[in-house]
Amino acid sequence: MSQLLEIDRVSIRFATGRGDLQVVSDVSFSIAAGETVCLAGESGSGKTVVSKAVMRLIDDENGKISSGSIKLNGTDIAALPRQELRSIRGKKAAMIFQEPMTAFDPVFTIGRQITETIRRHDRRITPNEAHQRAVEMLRRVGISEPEQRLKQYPGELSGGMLQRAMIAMALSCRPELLIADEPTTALDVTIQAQILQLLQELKNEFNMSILLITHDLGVAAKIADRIVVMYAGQVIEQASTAELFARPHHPYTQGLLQSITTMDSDRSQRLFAIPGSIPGHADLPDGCRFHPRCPYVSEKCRSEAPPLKDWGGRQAACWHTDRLIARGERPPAFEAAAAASSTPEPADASAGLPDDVLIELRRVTKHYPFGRSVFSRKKGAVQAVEDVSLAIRRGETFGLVGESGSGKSTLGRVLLHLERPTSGSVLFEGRELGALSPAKLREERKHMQMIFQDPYGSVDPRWKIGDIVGEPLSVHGRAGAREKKEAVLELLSLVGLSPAAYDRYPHEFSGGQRQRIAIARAVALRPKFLLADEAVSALDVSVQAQIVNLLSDLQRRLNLTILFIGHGLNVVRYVSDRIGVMYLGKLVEIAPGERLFRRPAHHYTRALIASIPTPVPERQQDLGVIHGEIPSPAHPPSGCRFRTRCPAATARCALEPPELREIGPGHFVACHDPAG
Amino acid sequence: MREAASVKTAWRTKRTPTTLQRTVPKIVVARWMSLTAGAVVLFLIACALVPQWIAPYSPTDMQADRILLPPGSAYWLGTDYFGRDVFSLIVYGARESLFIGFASVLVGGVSGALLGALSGYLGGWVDSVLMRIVDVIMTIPGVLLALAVAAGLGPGLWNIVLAVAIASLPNYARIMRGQILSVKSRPFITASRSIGASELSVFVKHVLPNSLSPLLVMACIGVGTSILTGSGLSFLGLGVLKEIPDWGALLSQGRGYLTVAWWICTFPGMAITLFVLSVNVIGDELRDALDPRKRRE
Amino acid sequence: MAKVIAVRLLSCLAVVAGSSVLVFCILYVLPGDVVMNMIDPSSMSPEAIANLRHELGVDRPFYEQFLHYFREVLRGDFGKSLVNSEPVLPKIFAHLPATLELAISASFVSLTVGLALGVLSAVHRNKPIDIAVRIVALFGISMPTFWSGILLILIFSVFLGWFPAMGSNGWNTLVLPALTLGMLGAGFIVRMVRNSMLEVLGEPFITTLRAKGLAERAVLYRHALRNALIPGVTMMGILAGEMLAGTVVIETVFSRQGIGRIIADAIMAKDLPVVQGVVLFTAIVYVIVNALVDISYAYIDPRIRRLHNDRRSGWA
Amino acid sequence: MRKGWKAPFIALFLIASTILSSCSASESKNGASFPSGASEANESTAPASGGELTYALATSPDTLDPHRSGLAVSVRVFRTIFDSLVAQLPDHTIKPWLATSWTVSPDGKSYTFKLRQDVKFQDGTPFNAEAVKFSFDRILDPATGAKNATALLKPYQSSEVIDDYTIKLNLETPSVAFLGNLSQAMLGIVSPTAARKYGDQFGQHPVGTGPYKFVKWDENSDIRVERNPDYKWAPELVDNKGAPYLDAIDFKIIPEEATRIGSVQSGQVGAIETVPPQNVLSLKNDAKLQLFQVNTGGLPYTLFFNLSHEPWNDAKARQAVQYAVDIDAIVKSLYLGTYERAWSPLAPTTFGYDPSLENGVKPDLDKANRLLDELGWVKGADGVREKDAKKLVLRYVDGSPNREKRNDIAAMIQQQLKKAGIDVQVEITKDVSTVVYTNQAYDLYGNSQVNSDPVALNSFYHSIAPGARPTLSHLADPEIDKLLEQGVVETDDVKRKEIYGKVQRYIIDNAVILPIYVFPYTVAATRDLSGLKFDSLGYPLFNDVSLAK
Repeated sequence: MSQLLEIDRVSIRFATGRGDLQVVSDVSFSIAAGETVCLAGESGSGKTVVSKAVMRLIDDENGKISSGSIKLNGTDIAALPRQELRSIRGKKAAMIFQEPMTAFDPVFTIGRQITETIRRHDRRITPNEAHQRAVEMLRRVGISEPEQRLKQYPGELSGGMLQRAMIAMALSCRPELLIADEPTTALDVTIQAQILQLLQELKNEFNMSILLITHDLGVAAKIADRIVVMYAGQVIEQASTAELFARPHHPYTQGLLQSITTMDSDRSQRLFAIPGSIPGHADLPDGCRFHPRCPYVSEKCRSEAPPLKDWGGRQAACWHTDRLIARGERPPAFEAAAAASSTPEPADASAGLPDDVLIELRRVTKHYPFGRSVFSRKKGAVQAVEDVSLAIRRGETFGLVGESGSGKSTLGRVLLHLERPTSGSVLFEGRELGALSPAKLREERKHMQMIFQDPYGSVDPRWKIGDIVGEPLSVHGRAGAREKKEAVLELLSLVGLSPAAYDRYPHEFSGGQRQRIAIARAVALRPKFLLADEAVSALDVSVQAQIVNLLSDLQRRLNLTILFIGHGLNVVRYVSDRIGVMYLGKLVEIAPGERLFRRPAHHYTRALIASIPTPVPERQQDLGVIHGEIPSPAHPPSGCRFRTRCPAATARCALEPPELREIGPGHFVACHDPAG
Repeated sequence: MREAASVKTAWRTKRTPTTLQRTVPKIVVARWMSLTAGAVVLFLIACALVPQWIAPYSPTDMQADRILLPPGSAYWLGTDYFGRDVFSLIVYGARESLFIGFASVLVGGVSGALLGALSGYLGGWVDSVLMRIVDVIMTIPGVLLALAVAAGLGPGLWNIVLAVAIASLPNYARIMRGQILSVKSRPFITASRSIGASELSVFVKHVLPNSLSPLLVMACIGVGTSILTGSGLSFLGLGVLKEIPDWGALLSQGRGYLTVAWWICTFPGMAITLFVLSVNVIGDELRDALDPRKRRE
Repeated sequence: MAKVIAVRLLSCLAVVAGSSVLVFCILYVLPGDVVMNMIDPSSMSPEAIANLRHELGVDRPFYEQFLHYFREVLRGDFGKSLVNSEPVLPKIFAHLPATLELAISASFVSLTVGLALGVLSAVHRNKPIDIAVRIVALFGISMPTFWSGILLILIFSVFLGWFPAMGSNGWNTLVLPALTLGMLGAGFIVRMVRNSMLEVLGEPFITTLRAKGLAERAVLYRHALRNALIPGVTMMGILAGEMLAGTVVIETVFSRQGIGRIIADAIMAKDLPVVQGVVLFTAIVYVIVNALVDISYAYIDPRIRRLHNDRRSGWA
Repeated sequence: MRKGWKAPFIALFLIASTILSSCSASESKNGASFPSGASEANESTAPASGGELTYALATSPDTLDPHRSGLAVSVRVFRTIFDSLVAQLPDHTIKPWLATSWTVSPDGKSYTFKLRQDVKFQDGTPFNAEAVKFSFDRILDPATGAKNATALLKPYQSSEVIDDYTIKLNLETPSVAFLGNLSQAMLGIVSPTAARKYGDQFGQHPVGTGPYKFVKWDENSDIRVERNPDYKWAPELVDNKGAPYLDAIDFKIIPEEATRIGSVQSGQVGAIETVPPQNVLSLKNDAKLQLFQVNTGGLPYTLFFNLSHEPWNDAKARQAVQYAVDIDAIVKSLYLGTYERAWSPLAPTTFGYDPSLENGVKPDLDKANRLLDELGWVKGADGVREKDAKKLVLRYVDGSPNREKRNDIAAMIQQQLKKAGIDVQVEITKDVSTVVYTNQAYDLYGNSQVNSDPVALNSFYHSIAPGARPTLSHLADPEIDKLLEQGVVETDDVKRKEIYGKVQRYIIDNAVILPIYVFPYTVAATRDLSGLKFDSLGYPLFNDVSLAK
């Protein structure tokens, strides 16, 4: 295979307020024609910078390629004068981005932006022809009514639709290389599956190469031929997808793979987690950049950086690759670290749960009315949560899953009475929260705490960590200053933070550490109930595992009841005793965790599970991708709300909303015709 | 889509270096404009506080035998038609001018911010009523409002302060309200509430402190604007006659001499311009320093 | 749609009425006496003064004056000047054009100069040209207008003799005042355009545009500028207010006709009907400009349009 | 100029009509423009006809209705539109104008005028006795809202139309000043037709018999008058008895000094009024311009003590102020020698002025301090004198805007009196009428009055009837009252002079006032203008004005 793109010892520097900062060091890899290469790594690894460097987009961000060459079809892009870049950009190589919502100019129509690209690269094409081509492209990427869509503005389309349009735009000039920078990260799993499948098809059809940038090895496994793993600005390993998954040659890759929660993760085992977090570009460690987190670390690692070495057609940059290969799959060092903290005992599964209900929702409905003003023509309500009843038992972890817009977060907020339900009631230990006075309710909050998705937004940036964690104690008037400090320090050590954190500010901490802070605050009052709303969704895989482990530990130690809301199905499965599936405001299925995954009854649940990209290459299959997107909760479909996307919908589904009914022990489903 | 957006912000913020790292070198190395502006403002504040240490002459000393002397070694910036030293006048005038600037911002800013904060935080009909009032005030151009107040209350330092303050109030109210609205919806506010903190304590401890930075920027620039409005009132004949006039009055009173003795009004004019310019530069700098998105770079 | 317009209109009316009431109250509460301003107190007997007061109706209680005034306004009668008995409405109509002329041409100067320099500044961020532009812009907003106006007269009328120093007839008398006021506005716009251009240039879609291979010119002017202008449009509403306010000083400096001077004189004389009338009109102008701004806002920014549509079709 | 202008009498003085020492021919014409001295004018070259003059005013007229106006600037404009029954020359003699002759009854209480028969109002209405009666009765009618005209017309009671062109005016009491007052533009004769038609809008549509017809008035911008081609009844004040040479005059209103000066320097306007002192000096050196300066008569700018306020009711305290103030320094600093210093309650050109007062009072700080010491005012730690735990405060009120630098005088006096231990509290207010006239909240307040007869003193120094509004000085001395009353009726000039001499000396000796300066009306014009004259009160006359082609 001839090499389409050859990146040779490229280093990239950025000019910042305090001088140059080297962000990428000595990166080399290549992509052959028709090949899909995945650049994988956590945030901060420099993968996006490399992808932007291919198009020299870093030039506009004060970055420059300080050494090395990037050859596309033999042309060295790194040495090209700026004017000539335009013939490469969009024409030979095209790019799609993480956030389709912000990647389009919001004030021009989709059509205008696509035709602009087409005509930019071929002036001979008339506007009419360009329009025709745009229509074709949209149709090709699976957008219905393309004529109509071309006239619409980016804000009028959904994320999935926009990503399709972005792909159409990128491919409109038939590039030889498509760079896809986290193309599905911002999308729901179901949509992600659709997009990945589309990319796969298009690659073959257009006979192009794809450089895929992702932090999700599951995605990589699904479409990549080869994977290049980056860490702290360097390539540390590259191999074919199968080889990499089968036998990682770098401890980091190994750690990454192991920290992914899979369908098979044993709930009785702690999740694997690489300790620590990725270093910043400004304070890189000497020697091997991974050594502070590495279980294999030796003196040599600390002083000398390992070169990228060939291992029979694949490469790895580690002094201990041979040891790694010799030891087999599981590094004992990780295991030891895991075992040291606590001995996990198998959680009580579905059978024999005590019928001690801690918190109960009774026919809860939450509507957000709009158009209430006197003059509005239409009145209505966004039906975020519709008639949901649910009981969470003391000591259990209840998982709640669903796409964005399914109402799961709203349900959580209503449950904590941060928002009042439109109708229905919430009972906490038998007391109806809605009936309590504000003061009583505040008192009750001691027992119900919450962890948020965004670890950056959920702590006040102007407060010191000590004050943040101590806030619940002050609010509920516990103890004097010294006692409070002691309590806070204890909490910090409980969540694995050093006492030094006490006087520091949130921005000095990484995402994972901040989530620990948030957790410390949540458990400060020893609550009975904890709501974890997407608590790990924003974190990198390695950190995700750390936090999940922490939560499980705390649950056991503090005897917590947890409602775990998430869209990462694997993680939810791992932590939850029972799982509820929500779709468009309705609870469509409840079942014990294992059972739900093994025997999903609702067609939506099935589709969700099928959409999960499994980080095991051999398992790749093209089944069960559901079509379409979740409808607006302001105008839910009649009858069964899922019927518009359901493969098994019948006439009855349109007329009659299905009720939840029990189809197995603790297994409820709201479907007229559940799958076996 | 909410989840997705937050994921993005999270990632973005993560790359932000710490405050200390990003501000200190910036200030030292590349910010000559801000440094100069800061020096100017500091000097003028020093003038306001201890004019007697800086001015070579008494600002009220009128001597008929030294009128209208051009700038020279004895009188650096010349003398005016009373025979007063222009430089000393400017130094002593700083107190009045800066007082107008700072006091009106304080009065207008604090009351405007309070109004906006109440409006934004309480929402509902309070918000509607307060914002309609602000809308109404906004339809009347600030200078006219100031003119009406100053004309009614008569000339007086506090009246000018009040006039300028009222005129600037709607802007502060609006900014504050917008700010409160955006802060109010941030997760850490919900977090604090979910802990069981009372509304008042959430508002005072979390919402308010996090809403203040744009207001600070505006206040900084507002100090300059107030001085300009004050000088406009002087021009329209509503200024204050004081033994030691403020810069606006000096400029306004001296403008008739522009062709005859340019230094009488030019230097006070330059003092105003320089000060307003400096607080604007500082305001811009503050805006950059306080805006998390700008800090990224 | 008719309903939307009706609502908009009603709220505009409410605001205008509100500002009228506010001014009425302010002027009523503030001390000072129109009658004493009108006459030579040394030559009139106290009875004659009392008679005059009665005639003018200023001796009646507040609410009576208030109700009377607004009843008359609703009938289309804005009353007469207390000072020289001139009917208010024709007076305003006679002076409004000159003020609008000035305000509009000054806005034009502000916009063209402000936009050009703002873009220049943003594109050459932190380069010498950017710093120069910013300093010039800062001067524009840091100089008292009466001072810069007099300087312009000295330079362009007295020394160069290019433009007349005063007056309000003909385009050439408009040049200096429009320039003076325009400089002020331009200063604000430069800052605004620069800030929002920089913000837009940091948006992800700019990377998309570059990745598509668009020429930098197209990226800057076709895409970035248009996005940057969206906050600028709101600025127009504020600018309109500033420009109207600025005319008070500018019209005095350049001896132009216009409502700025009328209202300044009227405020000082406590000539309530005139102040009321003028405020009503400036409020109307202000409200109209802002309504236009809202409309063009929706035109420029499809997101706003979508908001309207969504509101109608369901999304909050 | 809001106040004042009541009983007019004249003191026209042409101090400096031209600028450069090397006078050209056209300048000498101006230089000789004493109203009576038509002799040497315009013989060599006939004035060019046609052209428009732009004349910039410093403030806006309030109204062009002569009977309702209260402002001098209005008079400058409507003097071109309205004529009076008689005219007064600078030597105080009265000459015919619309009246050809007149007789006074022996008791001095009725005047019979014979009127010109060839005069028409600009709207075609014939001028006759009815019109005169209408005009004067209109002033008396409260519905008209007449201001200064009311005072000028006093003690007029009624008119009798004897025939079409003969009218008899009846007075309540005899008045020496009445005939002179009739020459005032504020007692001009208005067209009855137009006055009835326009009602209270007459001020926006004035119609008279004057040399110029009103065309339009754009508020705050300009007032335009054009030649009245039928005009042929000019008084002796001017040379050109027929229609004026100019096609039209545009009175521009330019309040901003710098703009006004700039507009004449750039040639945008032909002439501007009220040139500030500092510019007088520089414009004199401008080869493109000529400068006119006319001293006004009546009361100079005078600071009045409020005699009813402690401690200024004590002559000694006032005298201390008199000695502590250095008026020469004020005139020198602020007016750069372009204004004359005043010494008496009367301006030098006014009838009865006592020149012996000049240089009478000299600043003497020691004497001032001694006087205050004698009164028991002792300097405190802050330099301010105290007595019985009360500070020695002088509340000095002045109006805004800062006309003729009067606010600056306050600033200077504040500093000067500080040295004598007097704390001068200056209040500058827009609302003089309330502060001064209603609340009487001043110890010192400055005013002036353009006037032609010393009877003007009455309204400042005569005691008042119970309940009436006090005079500015609050002076109540039976001796002065008697003298002032004699002055009104005394027909013998020598005796009259004596009476007023006594009054003036009394006022200065008792330091009732501090006279400051005599106000000169100044005009700067481009060099192509000639024939600008001023009447006895210092108002410009445009009958003879022409523009060089």
